[in-house]
Amino acid sequence: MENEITVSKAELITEVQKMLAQKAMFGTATCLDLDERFEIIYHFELEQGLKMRHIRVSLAKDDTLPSISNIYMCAALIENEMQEMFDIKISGIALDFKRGMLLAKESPKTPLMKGKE
Amino acid sequence: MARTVIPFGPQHPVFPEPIQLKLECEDERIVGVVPVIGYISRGIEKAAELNPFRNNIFLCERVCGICSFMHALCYCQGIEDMMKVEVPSRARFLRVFWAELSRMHSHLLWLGLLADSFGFESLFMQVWRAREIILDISEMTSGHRIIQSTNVIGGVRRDIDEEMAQKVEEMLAQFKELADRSILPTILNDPTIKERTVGKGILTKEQAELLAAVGPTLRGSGVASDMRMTEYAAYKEIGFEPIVETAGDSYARTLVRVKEIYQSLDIILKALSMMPEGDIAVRVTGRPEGEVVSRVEQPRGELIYYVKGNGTANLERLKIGTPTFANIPSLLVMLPGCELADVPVITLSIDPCIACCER
Amino acid sequence: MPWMLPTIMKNLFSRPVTRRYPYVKRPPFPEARGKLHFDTEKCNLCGACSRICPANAIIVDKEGRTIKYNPFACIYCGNCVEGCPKKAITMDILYSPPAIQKEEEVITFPPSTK
Amino acid sequence: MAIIFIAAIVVTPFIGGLLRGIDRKLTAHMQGRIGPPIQQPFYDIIKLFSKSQIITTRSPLLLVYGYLLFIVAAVVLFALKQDLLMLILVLGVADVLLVMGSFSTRSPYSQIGSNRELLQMFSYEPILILASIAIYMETGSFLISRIQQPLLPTLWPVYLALLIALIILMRKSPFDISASEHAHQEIVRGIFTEYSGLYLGLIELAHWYELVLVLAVISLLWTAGVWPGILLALFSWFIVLIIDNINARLTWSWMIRTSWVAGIGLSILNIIGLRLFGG
Repeated sequence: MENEITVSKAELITEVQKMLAQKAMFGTATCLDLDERFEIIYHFELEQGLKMRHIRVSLAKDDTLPSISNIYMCAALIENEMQEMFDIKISGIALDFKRGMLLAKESPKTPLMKGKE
Repeated sequence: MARTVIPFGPQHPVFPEPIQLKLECEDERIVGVVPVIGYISRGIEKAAELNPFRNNIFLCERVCGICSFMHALCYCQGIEDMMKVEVPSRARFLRVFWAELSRMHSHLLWLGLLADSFGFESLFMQVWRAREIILDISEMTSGHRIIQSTNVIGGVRRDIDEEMAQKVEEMLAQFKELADRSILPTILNDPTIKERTVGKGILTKEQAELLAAVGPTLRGSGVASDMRMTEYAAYKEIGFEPIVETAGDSYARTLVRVKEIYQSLDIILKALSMMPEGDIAVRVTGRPEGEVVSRVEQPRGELIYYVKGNGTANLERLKIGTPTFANIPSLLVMLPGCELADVPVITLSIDPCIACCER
Repeated sequence: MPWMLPTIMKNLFSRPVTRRYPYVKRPPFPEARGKLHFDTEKCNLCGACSRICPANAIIVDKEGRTIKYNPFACIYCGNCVEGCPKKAITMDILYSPPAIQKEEEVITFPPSTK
Repeated sequence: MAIIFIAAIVVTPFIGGLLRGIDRKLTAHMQGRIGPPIQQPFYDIIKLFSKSQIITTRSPLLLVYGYLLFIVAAVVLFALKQDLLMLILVLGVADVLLVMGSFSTRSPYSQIGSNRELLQMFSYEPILILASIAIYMETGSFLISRIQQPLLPTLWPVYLALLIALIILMRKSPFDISASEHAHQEIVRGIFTEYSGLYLGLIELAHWYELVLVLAVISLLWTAGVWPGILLALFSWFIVLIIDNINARLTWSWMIRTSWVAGIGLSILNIIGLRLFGG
């Protein structure tokens, strides 16, 4: 994709802070299950939405992702969704629903993971 | 009265769809709000991975009933982008036609619901009566009142001939006459409507930007951001200027939507008159591979589709980022401090579409 | 306040715009998408409709020479009408009426002449 | 006297129900709809009476009977041409019983609804009391039977104030605060949320009595013969329907402001005027 940068987990927070300094708006985030690791893409919008910037982070399956919701509060919802749909650990979400935002108690756990048809 | 928690929803007459807001009240003033969502989560993103990619159009249309065309458009544009398909220009104009038609009927539906939320029943009936004309146009041109279902990958499925275009113009003139006479003056002037909306649920420009509000919620706060400025479909030829209000309250958001109804009307007429001759679809072969982000402006705001194909008939991943999901944080900022009586108005002023939100 | 007055007065002294629905119905537009009809003359039971149906509402049984069509699963998208190579499927302008039980329709074909 | 007594109890709900039916039909036509048949309120109430009840607490049930009883008592007082002030106080007691009933359920909607119902009472009761004082100053008595001459020429500000009270009592926009007539707003059905079946039917019945009673009080302002008074009442009722359809529903603070400033203000000015120039 255009305007895409790949960063490591440690650099994520500084990159997101740079986006905030540029007055970028948070779009959404996508989580991908690539069998052996997760890939999380944060979509940001610049210039009133005309340009996009994507930040891609690769994450080992047992690793913990720092939450960006302390920088962009609105990211809390999508982080909750990722946490529910995938077996991913995210630390420090501003508003943590503890995997109970979209899924009910009796619904399947982490339904978007591979091999969970 | 001590602090009470009022369970607002999940089944509440104000909300067309189930969502719960736990309102913490002091007397009738809201001091805190916790949203509870997840009542109609259907796992569409998962279903999209199991279907062949062509059938996903019909699945995406059913993410949300009201903006079904936009979902299909966004999906098709994403796949076309990925497969490097050049869509015929007549198809692009037809897409604009139906997209603006669904924007009109979505905004009119919302306007009716807003009127109902402050108890203005005659306005509600009048708005929905005008909306019926738009739905008739939709049924006449696409075969269905709401789920137009005219998108395919590579173009559209139905054409509008000369005679039908004539009829559409007549019906739009009829709509404009009705709206000018009975809806617009009331909304612009009525003091009781202003009493209920002006200054209610203020979202400043800075807040709107930081909380990533989208659509009329964002434009009502003075940010000129509209995905149609990215000139997808035929917006480049037709030309587009976003509508912006600066007050940031419920009335500003109402005005943005009412003006957008009129703007959509103009765009439809322009699209009909500028529509070039030619094919309405190209044949698309092959399978999608790669990843792409596609965005369109839904009636409620920006819709983001992330599509990843892996060279098979099924997609690797389809991520749907919907406007209501993006607008909920703004709602949580608007509500504290308002009166209980204003909760329906403020909640509706972001035009919540819960089915979209939870997918 | 008075801005709605002309409208309601006009409404009060003119005929209502709604219909007495179950008794008076508005005919659908000629292009409306409704229930499917299978032409047993044209159809050669290739099964293309069943493969492209997004709702799995059509099941083609080539051996038994029948088509099972479930109008309650059908989403009236018209995909099969366009995808049929023999143009054997047509759409009614009305969708199937509500029923107490969800019943499938079974369309039986005459035995093959070949 | 016994005949008047029985007629007041039996005939009043029929008039009230009929008015409600015509109300719904007219409102529907104003909105471009066909609307239900005129006898629909009677169908509704018969159906409500035959429905099974879902009861949250027992105490409101007795209070509902009390509410109905006091309103019927007020109607009888009117029919027997008794004291106007007494009638208004009896009406007030009835409303207090309704509020107490809703307060005793634990539902937040019904509690907020009854809070607002109290505010409504504070809005329309002073108007009614001041109106009866103004009538007293004109006729020299609180007795309804003493009203002989048309009062409207001197009491028109009081009539305007009574219109405000009528909108509040008919629970129409913009003063549809405590019950939200169509149950589409923030407090669902407000004060009536926790009632169902028979008890909701009884409340509806009480409303019919109340509607006729308030219209009758308005008709007192023109008692030169029977018809002018009735026409005046029906005219006021139609005006309320129009006001309902051209206004949004407003908040309780707005209601208090309007009814106190405009309603009470007009009545007091009227009384002062009578004191200075008339009497």
